[in-house]
Amino acid sequence: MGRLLETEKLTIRFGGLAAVNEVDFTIDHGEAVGLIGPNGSGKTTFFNLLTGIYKPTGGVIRYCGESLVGLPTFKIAKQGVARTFQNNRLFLNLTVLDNVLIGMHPHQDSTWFDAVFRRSYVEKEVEQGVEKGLGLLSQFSQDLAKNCYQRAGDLPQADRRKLEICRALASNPRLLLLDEPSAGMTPAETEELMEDIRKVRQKIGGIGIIIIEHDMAVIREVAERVVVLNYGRKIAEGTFREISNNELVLEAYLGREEQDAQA
Amino acid sequence: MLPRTIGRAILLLSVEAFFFILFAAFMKTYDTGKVIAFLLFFIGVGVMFRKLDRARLALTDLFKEMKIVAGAGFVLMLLTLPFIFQSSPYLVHICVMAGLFAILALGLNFQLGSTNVVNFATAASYGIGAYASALLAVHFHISFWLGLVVGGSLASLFGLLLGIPCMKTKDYYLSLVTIAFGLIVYILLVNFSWTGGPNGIPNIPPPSLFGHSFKDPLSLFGYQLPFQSNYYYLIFVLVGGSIFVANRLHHSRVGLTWNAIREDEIAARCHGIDVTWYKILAFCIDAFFGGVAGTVYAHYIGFISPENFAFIVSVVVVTMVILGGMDNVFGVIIGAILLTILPEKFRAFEDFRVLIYGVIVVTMLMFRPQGLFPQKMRIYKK
Amino acid sequence: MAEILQQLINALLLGCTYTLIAIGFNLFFGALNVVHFSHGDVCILGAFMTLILYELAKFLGVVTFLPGFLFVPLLIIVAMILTGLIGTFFERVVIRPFRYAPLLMVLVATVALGMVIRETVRLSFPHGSNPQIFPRILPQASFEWGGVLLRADNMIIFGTTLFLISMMFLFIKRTRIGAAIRAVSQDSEAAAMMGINIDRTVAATFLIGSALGAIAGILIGAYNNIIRFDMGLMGGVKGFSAAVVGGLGNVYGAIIGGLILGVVETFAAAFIPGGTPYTDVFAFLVVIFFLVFKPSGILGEKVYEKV
Amino acid sequence: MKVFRHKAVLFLLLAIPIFLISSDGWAQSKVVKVGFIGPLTGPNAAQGVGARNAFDLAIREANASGKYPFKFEMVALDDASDPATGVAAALKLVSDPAVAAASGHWNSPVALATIHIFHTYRIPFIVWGAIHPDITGFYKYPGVNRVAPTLVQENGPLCDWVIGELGYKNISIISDTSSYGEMNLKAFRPMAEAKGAKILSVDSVTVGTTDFRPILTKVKGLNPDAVYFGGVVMEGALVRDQMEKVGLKKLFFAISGIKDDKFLEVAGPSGEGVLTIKPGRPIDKLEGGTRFVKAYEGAGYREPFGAYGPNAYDSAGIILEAISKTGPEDKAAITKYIRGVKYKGLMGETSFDATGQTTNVMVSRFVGQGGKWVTWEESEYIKGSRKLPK
Repeated sequence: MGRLLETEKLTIRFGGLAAVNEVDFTIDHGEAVGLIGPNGSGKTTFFNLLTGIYKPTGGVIRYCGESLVGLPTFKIAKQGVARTFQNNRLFLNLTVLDNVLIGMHPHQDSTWFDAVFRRSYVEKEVEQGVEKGLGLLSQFSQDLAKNCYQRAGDLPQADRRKLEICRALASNPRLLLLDEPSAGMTPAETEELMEDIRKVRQKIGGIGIIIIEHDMAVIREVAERVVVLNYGRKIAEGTFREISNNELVLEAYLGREEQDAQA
Repeated sequence: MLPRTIGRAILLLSVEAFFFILFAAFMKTYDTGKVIAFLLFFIGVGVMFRKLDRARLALTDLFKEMKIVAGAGFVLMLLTLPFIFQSSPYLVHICVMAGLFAILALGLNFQLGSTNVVNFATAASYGIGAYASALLAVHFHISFWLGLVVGGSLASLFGLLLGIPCMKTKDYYLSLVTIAFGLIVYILLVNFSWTGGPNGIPNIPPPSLFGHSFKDPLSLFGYQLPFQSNYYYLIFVLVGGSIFVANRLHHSRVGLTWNAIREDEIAARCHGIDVTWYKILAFCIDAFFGGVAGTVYAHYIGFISPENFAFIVSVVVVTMVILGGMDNVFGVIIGAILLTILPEKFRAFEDFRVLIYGVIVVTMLMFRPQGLFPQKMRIYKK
Repeated sequence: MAEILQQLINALLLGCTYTLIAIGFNLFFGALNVVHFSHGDVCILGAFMTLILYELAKFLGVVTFLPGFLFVPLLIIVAMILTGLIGTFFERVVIRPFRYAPLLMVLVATVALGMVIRETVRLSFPHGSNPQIFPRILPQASFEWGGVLLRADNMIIFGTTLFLISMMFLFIKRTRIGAAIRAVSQDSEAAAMMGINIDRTVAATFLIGSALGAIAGILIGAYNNIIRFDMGLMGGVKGFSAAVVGGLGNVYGAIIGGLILGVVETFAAAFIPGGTPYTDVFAFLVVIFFLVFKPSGILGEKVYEKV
Repeated sequence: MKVFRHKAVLFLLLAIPIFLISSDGWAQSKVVKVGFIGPLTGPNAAQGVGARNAFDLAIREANASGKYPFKFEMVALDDASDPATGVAAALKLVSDPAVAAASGHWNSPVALATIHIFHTYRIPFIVWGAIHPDITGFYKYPGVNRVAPTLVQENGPLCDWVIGELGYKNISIISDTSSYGEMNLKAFRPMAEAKGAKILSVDSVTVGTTDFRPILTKVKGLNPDAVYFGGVVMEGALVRDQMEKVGLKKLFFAISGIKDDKFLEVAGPSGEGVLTIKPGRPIDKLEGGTRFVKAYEGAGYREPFGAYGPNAYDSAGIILEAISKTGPEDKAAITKYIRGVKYKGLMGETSFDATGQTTNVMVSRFVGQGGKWVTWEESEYIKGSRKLPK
C-alpha cells in the first residue's frame, strides 16, 4: 500500500508560538494512526492544518502524492479528507438525515439551475441520497435510522458522535480524521464506538484513519501506530507498546498528571 | 367513498371561502376601531387554533389530504380579488404592493433565512432593477418584459459584486459591507445626473401585453376593473413563480447546503461545501428577485426616485422575514402581507410605523426568534 | 498651504468624533465579541440628553447663578453618566439575552434597537424629524494665525478627545475594573474561572463605552450646532468603519481609523472636483478595501477561528 | 357541555365577522369630500401640518358661512414626503367617489409621482407647495394646477436684486442635491451670468449634511464677493454659520427655501445680513391677512400655519368656489372652472396659465436683522445704519 498522506516539517506559528512545529507524519492506505499528546500539544491544530482551516507557515502536506498546502478547506474535503470535531459540530437545526445528506455534498452535482428547471434530476439525486443515507445510518444504529427526521440538536451525546461519523463517511472519504470521538462517552458507549470504527475499516477498504484520543484504551484497540505530540513537536512514534515505554512520552504525560494532581 | 370526498372538499372550500371573505371585508374596513376588532378576531382564531387540538388536526388533515383542491380554491379566490375590490383601486394597489414586498422578502429569505447572511442591501437591488428597466424603457423604448429580465439580471450582477467581499468577510463585517453598499447605491442614485438625480425618472411607460396597455382598465367578463388589476395579475404570476423557485431551491441540494452554512460554516467547509460560492449564489438570487420587484414597481408607479430605495426599505424587508419566520416560504409571505396591509390600515399611526417595526424585530428575536411560522424539517418521500 | 492646514484641522476634528465612537465599538467587541450596531444612536442620544438637561437647567434657572465654565462641564458629566447608564441598560435588556444565541440575532436586534432609539428620539421632540438646535455651550472665540483660523471650541473638542482617550487608557491599565475588562477581552471563560464577574465587567464596559459615546455625540452637536435624530445611523456606521479600518478590538486602532476616515472625507470633499456629495462613498470604499484586503485592519492581529 | 362549548365557538366564529361586516355599512355619506395630501409626518411635517390647518380653516369657514349648498369635509392624508406613500394616499382619494377635488404636496418628487393618478382618474388637483417646474410646465395636465410659483419664477427677482442692484459680481454657488437645489442651480446660474456675474465655484451637497467646512474652506481660497445658496433652511443655516467659523466673512444670499424663523435660530448671530426673497407678500401686508391670522388663531390650531398656509388656504378657496359653481358630480366642469378661475383670495388674484401655473407672482425682499426677517425696504440696511459685508 502506498502513502496516503505525509507531512514534512509541517509548522504553524501563531505570533511567536509554534503550535505545530516541524512535524513529519505519515499514514498509509488502510492504516489507523493514533495521535496523542497532552492538552495544548497541537493535535487539533494539526487536524486544522490537514483540512486547510489554517494555512501552514512552513512545511509540506502531500495527499496521494499531491500537495494540499494552500488549498481551501472545501477542496481538500472534496478530495476525500473527512473529519469530526472535538466538540461535535452537527447542523443542529436540521434533521439527522439532512446532516448525512450534507455529508454527500461532494459527490452530488445538482446546481441551482437543476433545482429550478430540472425537477426529475434533483428528485433522483435526493432519492438516491436518502437511500444511501438511511443505509449508512442503519449500519451504525437502528435508532438513528428510525429517528432520521429527528432534529440533530435533540440527540443524546453518544448519538451525536455517531451521527457525526456517519456524516463524515457519507462523503466516501479516503482519509478520516477523528477528533476525540470518545469524549463524554460512558465506557459502554466507548466500547460501541471502537466497534464502529472497526466496522468502518472493514467496510471501506483502504480508508486511513487518524484518531486523536485521550482514552488510551481506544488508542490501544484501534491504532496500529501512535504519534505523540508535545508542545507542537513530534516527540515519539511507534506501536502502542513502544510508546508506552518511551521516556519522553512518560515525562510529557507525567508532567501533566502532576499538574492535574495539583489542580 | 366519492360522496365523502366531495363533502370534505366542500368543507375545505367553505373554510377557505370563509377566511377569504373575512380578508376581503377586513381590507374594505377603514374604521380604526373595526380594524382592531377584526385583528382581535383573527388573533382569537389563531389562539383557538393552537388550543383546540382536534380542530387543528382535523383541518391540517383535510388540507393535506386535498392539497390540489385547497391550492386551486385558494388561487381561484385570489384571482377574484380585483372583482371584489372593483370600486376601490386603492385596495388593489395595496395588494400589488404586498405582492412586491412578498417577492423582496422571499428573495431576502434565501440569505437571512436559509444562509444566515444578514443583508441590509435589499433596497439596493430593488433600486438597481427599477432604475435599469426604467432607463431602458425611457431612453431606448425597451419593452417592460425584456426590462424585467434585464433589470433582474443587472441586479444579480450587482449582487455578485456585493458578494465578492464576502469571500473575505463574514458576520458583522459582511453586514457592514451590505449597509455600506446600500448607502453607496442610494448616494449614487441621488447624485448621478443620468439617473435623474433626486428628481428620479418620471414617465416610465406602462407594460403592455397583446396590445393591451397596463394603464388602461381591464375588462373581464363584462366587468370593468381598475388599471391596478393588470398589475395585480402580473404580480400574482410573479409571486407564484417566486414561491415555485423558492420551494424548489429549498427542497434541493442548494437549499440544504445553504442551511448547512447557516448552522455551522466551518463544518460545512469541512464537508466540501464551497461556502463562498453558495453565499454569492444567495446574493445573486436575492438580488434577482429584488431586481424583478423593482422593475415592476418602476413601471407600475411610472415614477421612481432614490427615496423609494433608502435604507429603511431594507430594514422593512428584514422585519418581514423575521416576523413571518426565517426559512419558511409561507411565513415570509405572510410577514410581507401583514407589514404592507397593517400600516395602511393604521395610517393614523403612520408616525409610529418605523418605531413599531423596530419593536417587532427586537421582541420577536427575544421571545419568538423562529417567527410566526417556524421553519419546518424536511421530510422526504420514501 | 494655509488652506491645506485648515483642511487638516477640519479632518482632525471630524476624526476625533469618529474615534470616540469607534472606541465604544472596540470595547464592546473586546468584551463580548459583539458589534453593537446601535452604538451610534446611543452616542447621539447623549447629545439629546445634553439638550434636554440644558433646557431643564435653563428652565430651573441654574444657568443664571452658575458660571459657564462650571455649568458646561457639569452638564456634560451628568449627560455622560446618564448615557452610560442607558447604554448599560440596553446591554442588559437587548444584548445579554443573545449572548449564547447565533450571532445573527444580536446583529439584527441591535440594528432594530438603533431604529427604536432613533424613532423614540424623533417622536419625543416637537418636530423631531427636523434637526434640533444644539446650545452653543463652547466658547466661540477665534483668532487667525498665518491664514489658518483657530477657534476656541475646536481646540476644546480636540483637547477633550485627547484627555478622554488618555484617561481611558489609564483606567484600563491601572484600575481593577480595567484589568477585569482586559482579562475578559482576552478570554472570557478563563476570566470567569478566575473569579471575575463577567456580567459586571461587561456592564462596566458598556458604561464606559456609552459615556465616551455621549461625548462624541455632544462634540458632534457642539461642532455643527445642530443634532438630528437619525445622525446616529451614519455615525454608527462610520464609527464601526473607523474601528474596522484601525483593527476591530484594538483601542489604538480606533484613533488611526478615525483619523483616516476624517482625512479621506475632508480631502475628498475639498480636492476632488464635484466630490462633495460623494464623500461618504469614498469613505465606504476605503472601508470595503480594508475589509477585502486587510480584514484585520491596520493594527488588528490576524484572528484565527476556533475549531 | 362540551358540545355546547363547541357550538358557542362556532357561533362566535360566524357571528363576529358578520357583525363586523354588516355594521360597517359601505353606504356613502352625502357630504362633498375635498382631499388634502401633504407631509404630515416626517422631516417636512411642519410645512404639511401648517398647510393642512389652513386648508381645514378654509373648509370650516365655508361650512360655517352657509353660502354653499353642500357640506364639505376635508380628507387629510399623509404622504410623509415619500413618493410611494404619496401614491397610496392619492389612490385612496381617487377610490373614494365622494372626493370631488384635491390639493396636495410640498415635496416635488411626491407630486411628480401622484399627478398622473389624479390625471388618470380625472380628479381636479391643485398643488399647494411643490415647486418643481415640470409638475405643470412639462406635463400640462388640464386637471393639475398650482398656486405656488416655481423656483424659476423666484430666482429672477433675486438675481435682479443682489447682482443687479447691489452689485455683487463674484459668486460661489452652493446648492443641495435635492430636486429643489438642483433646479435652483439650473435656474440661477444662467440668470446670474446674464446679469454679468462671474461664477467662481459650484458645489452640491447632499441634504442632511452637517459639516460644510471642507467646501467652505476651499471657497474661502477663491475669495468670492458673495455665496449663493440654493436649498432649504437647515443646510442653509449651517452653511451660513460655518462660513463664519472658517472665516469666510462674505455676503450670503439664498432662495426662499431658507426664509424661515428656524434659519435665524440655527444660524444665530451669523444670520445677520443674510438676504433672501419670498413669493407673495408678508402676511400682514396682504389684504385680509390680519383677518386670516386672527381666524387661524381663533380656530385653535396648535401649529403655526407656516410658509405655505396661505397657498393651501387659497387652494381650498378655489376648489370650494369651483364646486359651488358646478356641483360636485361633474369633474370635467370643475376642472374647466378651475383652469379659468380668477380667484381673489388671500394671496391676491390667482389665475392659471395654459400649463396650470399660477400667474400670481409677487416677490418680497427680506434681510436678516437682529434675529428677525425684516423687509428690505424697512430694514436698517437700506437706511444705512447697518452694512452688508463687502
